[in-house]
Amino acid sequence: MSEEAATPEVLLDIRNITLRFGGVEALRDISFDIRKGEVRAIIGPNGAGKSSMLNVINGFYHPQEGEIWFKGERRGPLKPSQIARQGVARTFQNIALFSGMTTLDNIMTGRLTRTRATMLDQIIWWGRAEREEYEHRARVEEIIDFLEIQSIRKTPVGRLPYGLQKRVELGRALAAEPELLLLDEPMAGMNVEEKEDMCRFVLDVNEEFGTTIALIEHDMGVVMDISNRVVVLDYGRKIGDGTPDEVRSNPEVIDAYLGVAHD
Amino acid sequence: MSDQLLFSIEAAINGLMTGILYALVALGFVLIFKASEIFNYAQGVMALFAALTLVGLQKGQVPFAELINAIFGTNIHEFGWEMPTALALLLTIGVMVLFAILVERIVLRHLVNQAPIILFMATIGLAFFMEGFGDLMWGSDIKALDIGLPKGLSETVDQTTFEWFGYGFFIDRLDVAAAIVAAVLVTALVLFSQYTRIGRALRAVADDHQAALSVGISLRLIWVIVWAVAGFVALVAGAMWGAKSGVQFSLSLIALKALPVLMLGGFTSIPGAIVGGLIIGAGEKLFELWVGPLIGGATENWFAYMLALVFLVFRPQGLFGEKIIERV
Amino acid sequence: MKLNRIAAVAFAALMAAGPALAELVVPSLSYRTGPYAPNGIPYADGFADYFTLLNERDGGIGGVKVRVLECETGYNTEKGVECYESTKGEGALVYHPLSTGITYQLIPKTLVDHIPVHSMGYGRTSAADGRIFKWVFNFPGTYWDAASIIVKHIKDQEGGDLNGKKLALLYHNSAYGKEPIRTLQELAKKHGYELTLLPVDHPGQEQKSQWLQIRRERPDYVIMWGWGVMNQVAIQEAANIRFPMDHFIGVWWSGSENDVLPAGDGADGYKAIAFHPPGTDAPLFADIKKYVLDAGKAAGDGSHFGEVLYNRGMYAAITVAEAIRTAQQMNNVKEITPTMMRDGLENLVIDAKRWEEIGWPGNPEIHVTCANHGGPGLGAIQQWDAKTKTWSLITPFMEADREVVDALIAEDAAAFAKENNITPRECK
Amino acid sequence: MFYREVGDFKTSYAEDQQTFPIAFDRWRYYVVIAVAFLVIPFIINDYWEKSVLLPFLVFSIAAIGLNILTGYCGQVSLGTGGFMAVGAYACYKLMTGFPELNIFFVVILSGFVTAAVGMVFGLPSLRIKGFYLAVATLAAQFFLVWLFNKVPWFYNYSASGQINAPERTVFGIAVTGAASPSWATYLFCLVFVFALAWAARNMTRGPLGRKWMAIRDMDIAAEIIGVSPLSTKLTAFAVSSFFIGIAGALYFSVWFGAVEVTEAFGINQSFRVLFMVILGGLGSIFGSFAGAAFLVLLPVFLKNVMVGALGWSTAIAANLELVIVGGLIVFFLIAEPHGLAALWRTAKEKLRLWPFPY
Repeated sequence: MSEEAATPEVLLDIRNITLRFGGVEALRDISFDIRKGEVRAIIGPNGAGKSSMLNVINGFYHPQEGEIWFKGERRGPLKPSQIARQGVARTFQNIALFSGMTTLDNIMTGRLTRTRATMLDQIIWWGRAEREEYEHRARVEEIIDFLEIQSIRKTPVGRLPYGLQKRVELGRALAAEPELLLLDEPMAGMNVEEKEDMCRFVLDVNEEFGTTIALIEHDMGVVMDISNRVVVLDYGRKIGDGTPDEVRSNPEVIDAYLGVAHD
Repeated sequence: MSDQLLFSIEAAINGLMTGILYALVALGFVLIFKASEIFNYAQGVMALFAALTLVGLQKGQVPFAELINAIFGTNIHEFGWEMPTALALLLTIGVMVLFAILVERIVLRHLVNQAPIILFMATIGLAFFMEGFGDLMWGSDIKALDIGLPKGLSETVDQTTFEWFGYGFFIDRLDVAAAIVAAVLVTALVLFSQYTRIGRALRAVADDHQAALSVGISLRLIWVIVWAVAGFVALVAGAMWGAKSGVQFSLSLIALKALPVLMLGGFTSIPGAIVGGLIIGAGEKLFELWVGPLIGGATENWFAYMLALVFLVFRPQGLFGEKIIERV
Repeated sequence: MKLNRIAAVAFAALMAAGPALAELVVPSLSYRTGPYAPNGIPYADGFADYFTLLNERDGGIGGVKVRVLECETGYNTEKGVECYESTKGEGALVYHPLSTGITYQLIPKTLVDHIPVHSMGYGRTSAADGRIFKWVFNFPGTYWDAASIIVKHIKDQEGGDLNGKKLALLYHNSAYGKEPIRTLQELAKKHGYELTLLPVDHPGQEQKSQWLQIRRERPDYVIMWGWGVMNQVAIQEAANIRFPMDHFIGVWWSGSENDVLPAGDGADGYKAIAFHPPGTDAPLFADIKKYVLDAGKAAGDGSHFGEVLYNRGMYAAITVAEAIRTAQQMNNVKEITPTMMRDGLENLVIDAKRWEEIGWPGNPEIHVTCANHGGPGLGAIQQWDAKTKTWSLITPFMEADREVVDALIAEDAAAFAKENNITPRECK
Repeated sequence: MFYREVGDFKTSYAEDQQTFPIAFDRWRYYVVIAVAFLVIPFIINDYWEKSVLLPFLVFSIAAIGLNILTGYCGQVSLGTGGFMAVGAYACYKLMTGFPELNIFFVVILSGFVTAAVGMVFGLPSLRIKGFYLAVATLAAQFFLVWLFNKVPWFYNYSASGQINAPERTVFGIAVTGAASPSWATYLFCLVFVFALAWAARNMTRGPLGRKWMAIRDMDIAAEIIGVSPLSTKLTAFAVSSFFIGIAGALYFSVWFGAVEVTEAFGINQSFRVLFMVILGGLGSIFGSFAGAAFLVLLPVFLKNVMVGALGWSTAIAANLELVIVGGLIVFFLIAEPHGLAALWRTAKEKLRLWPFPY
């Protein structure tokens, strides 16, 4: 649990976001910020709009109203791939790995945004493309070591068990060396042991690499343990925002969510 | 009314009639795709095979005569009977059912859960196989097919329209007959799928394979049935086209005419196949009439595909498909 | 033994085929499968049956037996080339490529391999110019001849005046179908008729648009350059719109039993040009029946005997046999080489007397010369009688409009010569 | 026994990522290359050239091209025949328009022209997916063939619409036209095959290949990790069309010398190349070669056996050939849906462990 910095810099600022699908409001007038270097949790019951929020942050959905400020600049309507190149990476609730490729190749895709070799370089291969490939490979091997998945390096990910797939997915996101890492239920469907491992990885990422993390998680124990600040959504509205302790004592949150969760 | 308008109407009506014949072929594709998500490229060859079998039985041809003669040195070609059309039709249906069973036994059963493109390729392999097999069985000669359908200019339409507009419309009576047969066939299919146990099972499978399996419907039986029904549809389509041009190899190429219809109407929608067929039929005739002369004609082979392509770019889910919402 | 043969044929034999043994090898690039099989089968049968007759009745040509080397092309150029390459080493004397595509493939090869090509009534029309196309023959007539003869027939029917008449050309949208366009346009200038072009894309299963247009614009005559299913559908559609069938005239590849039979009575009166007579009304056919069909040695099932395309296959075989005979006489040898065969073709004369001896009188005389590989360029019009299901000639054999056609041939041949740096040879 | 990884330790990433990690495979590869370049040119004859080797080389290029699009990037295309036609007609126009230009560059330029056309027809792939896209590519197939058949400019206003390749030389030796020696045409094509296979291998093993495969496996996730679907799909279409265009140019200029578009580049050609890719193995360069070899050799072999050796009638043989090829396709798909390349891999796995299966 890291201490908050004295004058924390805001990395991402969400201002008055409203997202509609047809007539349904998935998010209504949501505002919160994510500070540099913190672990920010987004919680809420099913259907609260958590995944939609992440989708808005990485540009998969475009909100009808509101503004997003990233690194002190207002962000235009960018495509997800452009946002990824700005330094936002994520994992998915239902694993979205490239099932036909090996673990190594999957994680290497995380480096794609950092490829400088032109197509001609790649065709010729000798020279820049080759050099760059081995630089990426070295970086990816560090991540493989960090996540302790050396033994499955050359296994097609489609054949891996669920827990390992989650880990590979985290590896792919890390390989991009993002400034902001979005984790959508990284521990869902895991047993206690796997959860502990994953918690450790998330904290290590935050501490060792200094990556800012926004995560969605259902397990309240986990959220309270690892996050610096928590934002609570319910039916598309924000009902709470603050440190874990503050949120825990917020009556509206207790009503909507914690009251049923039995901490 | 101006001449141009009259010509256009005439072309459009004829196009609609042709479109029904396209739809008839497309229907076979839809049935199989709906139940098994197999894009059955062999549908066209099935139409040829069915028509060949029908004529062969009718004329009392000896199947595999050439092969038998080559191996045994015999010289047999015909049984020397003329089979009544109705009986020949029934026997042909029997052959198509047998075919469906064999396809399920020999091919589909072993390809469960494969990627769609693998299944698609398997049906192309099947098409090759049947092309050779059909020719071996019945010979490559062109065969005149007469199942007693009317042919040629419809006097009634010609005269009536002449009285009305001073220009007699041309309608082929065979087209009218084909339209009626197609309408009956579609109605029968709809009734079959709505009101019979097997039909309901078919729809259940189309909606959700797992759910269908869990209520105890045998997927294999379903596959045999859809392939048999598609074989029957192929027979009807083959007979209609065969009556026009004689039964010959080129019949199998009508499958290519059905593909844009499928794109337009969607691979899983029976009404889509029909409406798609009508749009393409009328569209290509009008395009050939108005734009064809400006750019050199013979546009019909690609126009249908371009129309479907442009349409899909603006509406990727097809005519009757539901809007696709992408999720992560 | 069998294994040896398989191995031999699959590998070694292909690499270096030995010289032919005491036989005359005539390849037949047939197509008994694929979309054009209904036309390919009778032709191949007729071609093979005539040589069987010669072998059975006369013991071959000049005492040497003929071996017909059949190779299936499926009307496909790739397979045709494979056939050519696999048979050319076996002593093949002359190639009848039987498709425009394959002909165009083989024309340049003749210059290197020195085996003559005879594209009989198809292929590259300007190959009729023997000064430039030394190894290619296309007698007895070209598409341009055919087009001009058809126009002549129409003119005769119209009492000698075509001014202001409307002619439509319904053609297969391919190299073959486009052949007559230039000629018909030239003739239009000369005779003052109006020409409408109606292309039909392969395969031609669906021609409603074209026939609606014909019905609307009511051209006086429709000329057809069709092939395969396109013919059957066109004749059916013509019958459907009640186009006067005797004003509908096809080229010689659009005038066989296959084309008219599916339309039944509707096809009655349909015409097509021919360069040989239809029917079996000649002594030769009795011989074929006696020595080949009844002896059970026919190439096919015998059901095509006497059909237009069967006769055409026979006609082709006759030209080959006669050219071999000519070559044998010229060189005073029995076994000839492809080069001798070329000379035989170039000096081929089949006059009326010879046709009589062959047993098929009524055919126009053939005189091939060094300069003229296109033959007499004669054609007659045949008409279909749906009741008796027979074709019969309704005109004598007529000459093409040499003035127009020869000019076009000279122009096209010169272009080819220029493209390929060929200096026309001198012809005496 | 010598087919082993054991003892073959990798000490650098370069070694770990090389194309043939096992020494024996590397050696076999060198032998194949040596035979192809140094032995075959001396023993080749016309028949092997025109009926076996040139078809194999030309279709290998086309198959690699389509494999990049379909196998690596997951976009099924049935427009191969049409794109080959673009290559062939570009080649013809360049040959006749610039007679001084070396045929080598003509062929490469034809590839670029085809790549541009391919990108145009690749645009709909952003909206249309799966079988719908496959059928949509038929629009390219039919339209392009119609265009080349219809517009006389493309065939230089010749009377018949045929295009003929004039003679062109490389280092003074004819590689097009009827007089070109077999070994020269063979080597000319072989150089292209070698260079293109090498380029394809390099593209597919690096970032570009990963982008393609990412789009293939899950396009949404790919976009979210920073892969732009537009540029990735269009590159795949462009590269694939480049290969196919070169195949078409070689098909026309070197192999055939004269073609007619409706016949040579019809839809059957599209299906044939797709077959090669799928039978050979989607997403495998080696598979493209295997598929091309299989589909080029099998019909020739069957024909020679049935007609040449057994003396059957050509019609029966041709029909049986269809039956056998069709049957084998189905059989292979059942036996190994991932193609000959996967069969080969399985065989190698077994060999690697032999004689001790554990």
